[in-house]
Amino acid sequence: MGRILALSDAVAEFIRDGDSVAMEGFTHLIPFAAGHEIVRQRRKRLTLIRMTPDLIYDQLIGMGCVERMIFSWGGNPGVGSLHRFRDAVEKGWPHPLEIEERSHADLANAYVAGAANLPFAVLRGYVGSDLPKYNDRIRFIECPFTGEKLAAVPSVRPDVALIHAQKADRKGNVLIWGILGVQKEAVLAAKRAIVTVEEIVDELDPWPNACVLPHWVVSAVCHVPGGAYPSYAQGYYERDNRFYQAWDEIARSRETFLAWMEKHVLGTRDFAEFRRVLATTMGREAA
Amino acid sequence: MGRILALSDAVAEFIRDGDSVAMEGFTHLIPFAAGHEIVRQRRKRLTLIRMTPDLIYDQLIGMGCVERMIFSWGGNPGVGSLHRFRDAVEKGWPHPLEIEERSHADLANAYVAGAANLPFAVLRGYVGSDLPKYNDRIRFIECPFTGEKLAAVPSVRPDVALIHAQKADRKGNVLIWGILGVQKEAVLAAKRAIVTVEEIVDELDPWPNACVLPHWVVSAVCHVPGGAYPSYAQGYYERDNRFYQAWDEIARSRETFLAWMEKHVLGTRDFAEFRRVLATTMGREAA
Amino acid sequence: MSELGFTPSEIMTVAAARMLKNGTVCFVGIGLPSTAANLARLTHAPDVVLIYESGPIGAKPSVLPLSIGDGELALTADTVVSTPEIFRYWLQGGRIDVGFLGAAQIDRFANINTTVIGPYDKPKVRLPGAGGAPEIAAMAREVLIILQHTPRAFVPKLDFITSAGHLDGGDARERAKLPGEGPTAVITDLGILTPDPVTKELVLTSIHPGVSVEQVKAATGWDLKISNELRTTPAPQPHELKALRDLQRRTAEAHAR
Amino acid sequence: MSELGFTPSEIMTVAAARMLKNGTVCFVGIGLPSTAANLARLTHAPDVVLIYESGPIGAKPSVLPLSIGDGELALTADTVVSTPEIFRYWLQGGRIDVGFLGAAQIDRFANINTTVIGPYDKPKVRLPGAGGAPEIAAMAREVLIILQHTPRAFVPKLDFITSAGHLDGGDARERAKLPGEGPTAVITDLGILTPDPVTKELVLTSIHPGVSVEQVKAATGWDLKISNELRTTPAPQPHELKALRDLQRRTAEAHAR
Repeated sequence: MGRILALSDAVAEFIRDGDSVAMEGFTHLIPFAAGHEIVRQRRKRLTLIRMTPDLIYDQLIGMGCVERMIFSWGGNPGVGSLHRFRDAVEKGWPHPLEIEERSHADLANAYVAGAANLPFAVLRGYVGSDLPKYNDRIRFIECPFTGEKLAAVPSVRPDVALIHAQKADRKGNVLIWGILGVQKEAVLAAKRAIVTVEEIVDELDPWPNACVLPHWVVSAVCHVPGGAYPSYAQGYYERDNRFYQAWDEIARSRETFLAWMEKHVLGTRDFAEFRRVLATTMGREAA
Repeated sequence: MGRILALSDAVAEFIRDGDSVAMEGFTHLIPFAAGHEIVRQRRKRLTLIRMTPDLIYDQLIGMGCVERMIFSWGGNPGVGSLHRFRDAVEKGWPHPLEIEERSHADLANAYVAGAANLPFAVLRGYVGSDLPKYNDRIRFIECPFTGEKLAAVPSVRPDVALIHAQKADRKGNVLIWGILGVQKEAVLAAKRAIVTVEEIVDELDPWPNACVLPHWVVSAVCHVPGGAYPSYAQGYYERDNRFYQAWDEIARSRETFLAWMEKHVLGTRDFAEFRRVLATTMGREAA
Repeated sequence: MSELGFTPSEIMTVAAARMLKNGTVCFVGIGLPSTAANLARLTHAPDVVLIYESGPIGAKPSVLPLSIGDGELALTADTVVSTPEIFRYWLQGGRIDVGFLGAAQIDRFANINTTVIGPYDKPKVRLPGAGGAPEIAAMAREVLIILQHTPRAFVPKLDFITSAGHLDGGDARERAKLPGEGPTAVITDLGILTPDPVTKELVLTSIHPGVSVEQVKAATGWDLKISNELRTTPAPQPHELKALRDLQRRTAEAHAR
Repeated sequence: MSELGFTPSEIMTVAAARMLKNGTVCFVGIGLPSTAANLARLTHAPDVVLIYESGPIGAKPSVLPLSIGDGELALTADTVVSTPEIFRYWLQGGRIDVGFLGAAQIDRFANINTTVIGPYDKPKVRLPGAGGAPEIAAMAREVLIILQHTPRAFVPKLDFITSAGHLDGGDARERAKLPGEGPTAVITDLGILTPDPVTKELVLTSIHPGVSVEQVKAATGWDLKISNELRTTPAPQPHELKALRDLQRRTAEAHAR
């Protein structure tokens, strides 16, 4: 457990066609590099799980890797729609996308239940909302003490969790800080977990009660500096808001999207090369 | 909210006869000073809640403040029995003590459910144990998705939570670190909360993702240096294991117990005076 | 800019900001709600507590976040907890005074749609989805909604109720056992709508300077009720406009980097 | 000290320590289990991961904790999480290889009583109670139990089953859907008992040097079965004894302060 691997090897070893995959990151620490590697390795029929599917899920959907998505908010934060997601849901391109839609409170609780090895979570949720009408996996139970009606939702138990973090040590212990999202829960709820990190250090030196994932709950740690770009890694680099804005144009049509993916992801060997190619593109556009 | 008060004023204002009170602290940061103040103010008919009732609950029980106790492990850690607790349960002295007994996993989950404003918690627990035979508030429910049988327990919602922490700022924001136990959950599950602290500072300066309780979830913050003694406060002082060992003798008989409480607690005005008197006693014994 | 010295969007933001009292604990949606909540913090409500669903508690950003989890929120917060904790201990825990939401569509009872336009299984427009809104709308002691006033947004019937406002009105929330009071105001670029105390139908109770009642009615997809005591929204004060424009300028500069 | 060069308590601790493999994730009870687990860490199993219910994960104390939440545990741990998280994500989450428990009383199927002696409502002796044991005994992949071998502890029938061992034997755990394998060894100051693979009744499979089978039988409150292949526990090695005694000396010094 906690082996230090190249990202391409980790994806090859731990992610299979048909897997359910949770790539978490709440704006912060989104595992873009890992998502690109899944595209490069042409995984198929994935069930993607995520509270806030954003650009990387848009890319995976548009490239035909995804059969089903469990989510609670799918958009380009602060910019607008995810055009590839919408195209898949509205027009079935490149193929129909099955969706299981829930709320943030539901999915957050469902990850907690998964990490806690429970089959379901209980929450005060969904009262007055139409979501339960369209998702029969949102049910209601009674409190055995008070008789109150509460929502019950199935826990999230992905085959694979994929997250990005700031640091790991050479044993594979991982340190995360800042906006934590549901990353810890995603890793603990999953059967396998791949963590890309900004740096690998001799000593983690965590502060008291830091969010540390011990090496023995992680399948692989991959050193991918900048691996959350265009999202951000607190203490390392900021969010590239310009890229999020640019994505709106890129993803709006199937053609520009495919051309962009071909050039930047399929046409590059790894994330470092992607960053070099992208720098040229973005530089030219800015000029 | 988060008013900075003298401990005696906070106890006078926020703790009433008949209240349910959770004084938490898992070995670390046990609110002894606050417990003594409850004894001094002669509160009656309390329901005490705690995962690990130890010396301070022994004192409260022996002084007749307690009608009922909800707990999961009642002992003098590393030393032996709580003699006043045993005397109350076995012999009804100073009066009978009603007990509601649960497991650590149960109570930990019950505090979480309380903090989350849920009426009950679900856990994988109690299978094969006799505890559910003697506590009808341990029930079993079925997962609405898998049909699995799981334990359901009522959440903990105390009238008052009492904890000790390392630091507060002048607004009443509280910082805790080291072994956190269930203190955050106890405060968030309770209607009112009193926090005693080692020091009050201008700036908390917490590290990333530190355990901070904002001033607006706390009723009162009281400056009581050493207020966790003979337990410990990480970064301030160590556990006085000698006192825990000495307590075994003090509490063994009703007479020595009452004499000790009379001299050290009822006979002192506050925790600072208690510490001065105790230093004389312990010094004499050591000599 | 109109001859009034402020834009419709500015008075909307200022009017919304004014509704947050100092010390209020506010669960903030991204976009317009975040702008208004931070304007409140930078003007009359310095001790408003801003909570974002990504985890920051007590965030004090000097530039507006583009997304709900920008680093600025974490760096300026009193603390940052996990997203599950935000939803479990803080929102569901009943610690939120005001839930501040945006909306794609709203109906006369302030129910919100952010899910689909058209049938769910064959949507005309697929919107982002629920996010935190259903439980914010349920659990916060009260809810403020801020959005642009257009007939496409203010519709007679929602294709999908994502988050409960006053459901079908009257005591429907109580009957559904929704803990919070629900929407207490809808702030738009034309005026302020508040629910009738009994029927809970939205009523235009304040109109922004320079806007006509006909204009508001035309922008509303149902026959909007107008209050007998309709007042005019006080114009933004110079210090409010300065604080808002400074904030937006800093934000634009930061996001262009 | 006997002429053997070690005490019964020492061989008990050493024998228990040897059962922990390097890298094992061990949920450690206070007292004897903690001593044995730390001895393993200081001898053959430097990478054993010790988890205490108070919150430390990967604790590496240089002196033994008197209590389950001593500062030494927090200061030497890889991280410290809340107590609810320990029970929810780590124990119930199925992350524990070995649960290491003590016991006040045990029966022939390694069920444990730490609650009462006598009737529950009118106890002769009120014991501390369950603590974390019921769920450790249920959820850990396997359970080791360490306690002094006396007729008062090894009883034919428990007044109260606090934590499930093999219940009434055979496939009872499976039928009850208990996730873990249950107790795989009971280590005492006289020998080692392991459950029969089929009946799950405890059998004496190893006897400490200098101890007679009669002695063990006399210390057991039921008719203890003796393995046909009874072996003698290898005596503690000098490096094991040195590590244990150093640990206990450091501990005594620290706790006398």
